[in-house]
Amino acid sequence: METMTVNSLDSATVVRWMQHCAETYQQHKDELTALDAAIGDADHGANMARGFTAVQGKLDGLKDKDIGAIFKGVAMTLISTVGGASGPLYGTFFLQAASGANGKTSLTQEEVAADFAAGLKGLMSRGKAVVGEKTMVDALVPALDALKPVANDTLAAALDRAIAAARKGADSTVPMVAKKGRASYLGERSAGHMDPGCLSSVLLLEALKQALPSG
Amino acid sequence: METMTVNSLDSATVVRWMQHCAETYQQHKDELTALDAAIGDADHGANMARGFTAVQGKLDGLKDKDIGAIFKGVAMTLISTVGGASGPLYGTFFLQAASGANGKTSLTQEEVAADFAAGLKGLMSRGKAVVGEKTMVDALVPALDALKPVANDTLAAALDRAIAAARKGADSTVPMVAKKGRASYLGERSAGHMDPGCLSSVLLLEALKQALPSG
Amino acid sequence: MKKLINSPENVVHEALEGMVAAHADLIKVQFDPTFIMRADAPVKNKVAIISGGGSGHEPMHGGFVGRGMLDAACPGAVFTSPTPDQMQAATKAVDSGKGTLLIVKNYTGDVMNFELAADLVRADGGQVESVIIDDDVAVKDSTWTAGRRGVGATILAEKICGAAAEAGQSLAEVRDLCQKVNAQGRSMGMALTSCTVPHVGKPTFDLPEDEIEFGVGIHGEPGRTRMKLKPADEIVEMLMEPIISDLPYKSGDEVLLFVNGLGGTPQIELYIIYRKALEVAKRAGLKVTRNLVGSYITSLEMAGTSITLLKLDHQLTPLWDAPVLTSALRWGL
Amino acid sequence: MKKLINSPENVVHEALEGMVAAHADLIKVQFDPTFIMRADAPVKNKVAIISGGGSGHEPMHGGFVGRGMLDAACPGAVFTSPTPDQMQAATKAVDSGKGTLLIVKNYTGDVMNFELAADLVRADGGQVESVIIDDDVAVKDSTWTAGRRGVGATILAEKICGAAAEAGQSLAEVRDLCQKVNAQGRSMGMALTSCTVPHVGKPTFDLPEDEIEFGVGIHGEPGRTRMKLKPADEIVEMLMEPIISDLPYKSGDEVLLFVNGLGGTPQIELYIIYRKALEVAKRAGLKVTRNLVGSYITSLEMAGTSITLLKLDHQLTPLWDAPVLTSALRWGL
Ligand SMILES: Nc1ncnc2c1ncn2[C@@H]1O[C@H](COP(=O)(O)OP(=O)(O)O)[C@@H](O)[C@H]1O
Ligand SMILES: Nc1ncnc2c1ncn2[C@@H]1O[C@H](COP(=O)(O)OP(=O)(O)O)[C@@H](O)[C@H]1O
Ligand SMILES: [Mg+2]
Ligand SMILES: [Mg+2]
Ligand SMILES: [Mg+2]
Ligand SMILES: [Mg+2]
Repeated sequence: METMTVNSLDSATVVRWMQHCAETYQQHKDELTALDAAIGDADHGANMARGFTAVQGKLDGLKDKDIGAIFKGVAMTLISTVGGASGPLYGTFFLQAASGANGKTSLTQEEVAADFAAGLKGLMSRGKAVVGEKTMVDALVPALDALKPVANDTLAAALDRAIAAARKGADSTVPMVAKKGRASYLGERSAGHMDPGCLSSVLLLEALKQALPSG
Repeated sequence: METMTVNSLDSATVVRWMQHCAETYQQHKDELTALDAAIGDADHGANMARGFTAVQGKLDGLKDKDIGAIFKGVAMTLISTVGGASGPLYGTFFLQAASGANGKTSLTQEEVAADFAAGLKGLMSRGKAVVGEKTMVDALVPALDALKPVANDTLAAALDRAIAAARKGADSTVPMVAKKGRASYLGERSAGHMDPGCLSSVLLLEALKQALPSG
Repeated sequence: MKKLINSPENVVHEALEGMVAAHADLIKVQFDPTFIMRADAPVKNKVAIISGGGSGHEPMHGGFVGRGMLDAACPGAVFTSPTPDQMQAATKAVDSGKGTLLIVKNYTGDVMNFELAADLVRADGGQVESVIIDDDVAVKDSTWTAGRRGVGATILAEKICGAAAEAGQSLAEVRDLCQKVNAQGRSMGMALTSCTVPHVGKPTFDLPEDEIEFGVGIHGEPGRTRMKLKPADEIVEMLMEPIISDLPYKSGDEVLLFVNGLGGTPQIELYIIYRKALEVAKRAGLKVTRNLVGSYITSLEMAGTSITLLKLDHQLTPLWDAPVLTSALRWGL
Repeated sequence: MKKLINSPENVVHEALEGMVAAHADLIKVQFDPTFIMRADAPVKNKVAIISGGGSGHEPMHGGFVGRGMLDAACPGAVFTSPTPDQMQAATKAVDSGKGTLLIVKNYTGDVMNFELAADLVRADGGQVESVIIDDDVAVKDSTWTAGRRGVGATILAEKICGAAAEAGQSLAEVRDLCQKVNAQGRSMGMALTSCTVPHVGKPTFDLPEDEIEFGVGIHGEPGRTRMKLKPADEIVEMLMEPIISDLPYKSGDEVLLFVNGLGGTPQIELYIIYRKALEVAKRAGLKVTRNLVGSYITSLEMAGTSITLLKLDHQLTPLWDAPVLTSALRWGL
């Protein structure tokens, strides 16, 4: 059992996280697709749902492994089922996050923050996008920044900050003209819509928050 | 100059008839096409307009000829410009009507009736349709029957009878299930619409009436 | 109406200008009267084969003019049969003295115009035969009606007779062969959407978002019945049933399965149709030994499909396989 | 949504089943991971050429698998790039030891997935090169953006590199050739209608009855600008201008003119487009010595067209003319 003040992430929670992801992307499929229809090609919802449904199918085989192995399994599944831009990006995120979690069945809050930062670094070097180009990076950079522990922190509190920062980052993409990804083909016409990948990033963090043992 | 009671048809009137045809089919193009769209392939208006516009273009070269030659010129023009079912049918009508008018610059009312009857016979043997099969034959048979001279007749009066009979015949096609032409492919679904060829036949007779010297 | 055209009047003429510019190695085009002919016609010692019909069914027929298939094609206005002077002029241009076969789809207009054309050619001393294709099982056949329409089997007849003519068969032989293909071929089609005839400017029929027309032809004419949209597999069952239950297929027969798109249907859907049609054919004991999948006989931009089955045999299969070199069909050359 | 499908999830799988059944003489299909390969692959002593991308663009790429063109094609979900394991497995299946060229259209997803695939292949000890096609002048090119999309030139590159590989050229030579085709090719497209992605169920964008999207890609993404419908000739002028004014054409150049339909556009309209495009090319002093007219790179049932110009020369023309035997393109065999 977890203590009341959760400040670590264990394998079981990671497995629950992935289960919540499968549910949330299924639920928000149409919303993500609608955002992608406006400035992309109307597949982001289907891509994320397909990928995390496949991840869900792999969880039985992963659930007794260490977090590094679980992240690696998630990464490989996303890479081989999502396709599009988001597949390699989220896949790389988990692949890079896996390195620091190898052999560990529990991560401290500090380790979570460092691990996710490594994941984000991988994602950004794969996609070559920086903040302000209207991609998921606009949600993830401030979010993972907010995840860093502060005094008297809990993982739950840190995640609340991260989710808020991610939502703010997502909102900030609305007026932006896209410089990366499919939306950039629209030029000025890409302004006025939220980047779909930002929403899927927010959902990813929310699913983790939900997966934390209540306390 | 014509006398007050017109009971013959001369070359000049035939030429005017053809001019009125070109105008009337242009005017009623959409109406004919709408009827053909319901139970056919939406081209009867365009077919008739194209054909009689081409006839109009030939009139300068025909206007000094005898009626047989004019009818033959009209026939060949319709055959080579209309296409579809109506082209060979109206073309054959004028071709057969031409035989009795060869060398004549004026036809008596009796001759008109006999000539048109010959035209109709040709049309019917080309199309192999009889009354009741939802084709132009349903307008033309009663109309040309009504054209036959009666006591104290004029051509104008005969044409009024013919037009009324043609209209009645056209109306009679509304409930019919088509047995000939493209509408027959619809089976029972062809019922409830007037045959487009009936309307073009009515217009043909009305154009002749209009062409008669006023008196 | 949204079309990539300049004006409804010029559609056919401009398209033919573009077509001949694109395929000058294969075809020539004549205007007034209008026809498309093989670049190397007349071909010595070969029966000439001519077909024609309204435009709007491309690639039929112009796309099938070339070695091993048609010597000439006569295009009418959109959905309107060509006029006899076109076929007369085409015959004059391509007949090498061995006679001409006219392949005519069974529509009243086409039949009458080709009949008149045959009369004209004969009056000029030409030797001409006509075969009327009527393979559409959507239409009840009866001597009291206009009979069945000619649809998909037309292309198969053109290919097979073209090969026979190329092989030196006589006019009578090629005519008999054409009749055989027609007798052994059956088709059925359905539409998801109407098409818009350029000079009309609006769809020929209105079809609600959840309904389809069953038993359509290729001129935007409504079909036999309207029904709710169904999954592709059910639609295929409904298309195949009347084809197979009609003459002349029996278990063990070798057949050619032709899945055709009506113009606005993407190829990915045609393959889904083909997959199921093959399954249904197999279930009926038919051996699908040849196939054709693509949009070959269309109805402008109509979305929909038609299926044609042709019973093959030792005579027809090699003629189907024989080389063909046209803008729409080519193999072996 | 009106489509001839059974369920959005099964579209690609069922279509591939139908496709391989129809073309068993030319291709084989593997599932999980999914790819289409030449029936006779691996071909000894030949560089393997693999392309891939989202489905919904048929016949691209599966229709170009066969002798003289692609060794394998990796289809993703509709409008979604394939995953690296597909390219990895395809490479394993078709590489004869002479190395593999990956032809990739410039979309972020495709680029990253093919990049990952190349990493995987190299990790397995395979020799692999990638060329990214980015010929779409509708998109402003800049190192600060995702760059131009890959569209029509992709097919021309596949054909030309396929011929070079067939002729025994090395991996480096075929890669350089592919880069040359890309450097000498330019495209631009426009849409009359949107398309409907099966799993979405409604049109990606709404377009009023009198408006068109200009500068569209092939994924139903909106174009650069929306404008009133215009006559075909004006649309062609507007498509050709940015193509010709961009690099690298000059008066006297020989070019290949490729007029492509986006899926729902009838062939009669493509020929009208071709006619005018030819005129505009001539006016610019270009000699159109080769052409391709048809729906080869599509966006489901979208109505619209794209035009591609490729500058030819003594190296490219014979490679274009070389024999090809695929389900969508075939000549010389
Ligand atoms: N270069 C990039 N770097 C980071 N994120 C990117 C990049 N390109 C695209 N994205 C993200 O991917 C999302 C689109 O994903 P998705 O729709 O699944 O793939 P695709 O764009 O290939 O259809 C965008 O909303 C954006 O957030
Ligand atoms: N066998 C026939 N006999 C007489 N009239 C016919 C016959 N078939 C068709 N028609 C007439 O032709 C008209 C259709 O003409 P049109 O639309 O121009 O040609 P198509 O039917 O070839 O498109 C029908 O409305 C009908 O009146
Ligand atoms: Mg997308
Ligand atoms: Mg009609
Ligand atoms: Mg017609
Ligand atoms: Mg995508």
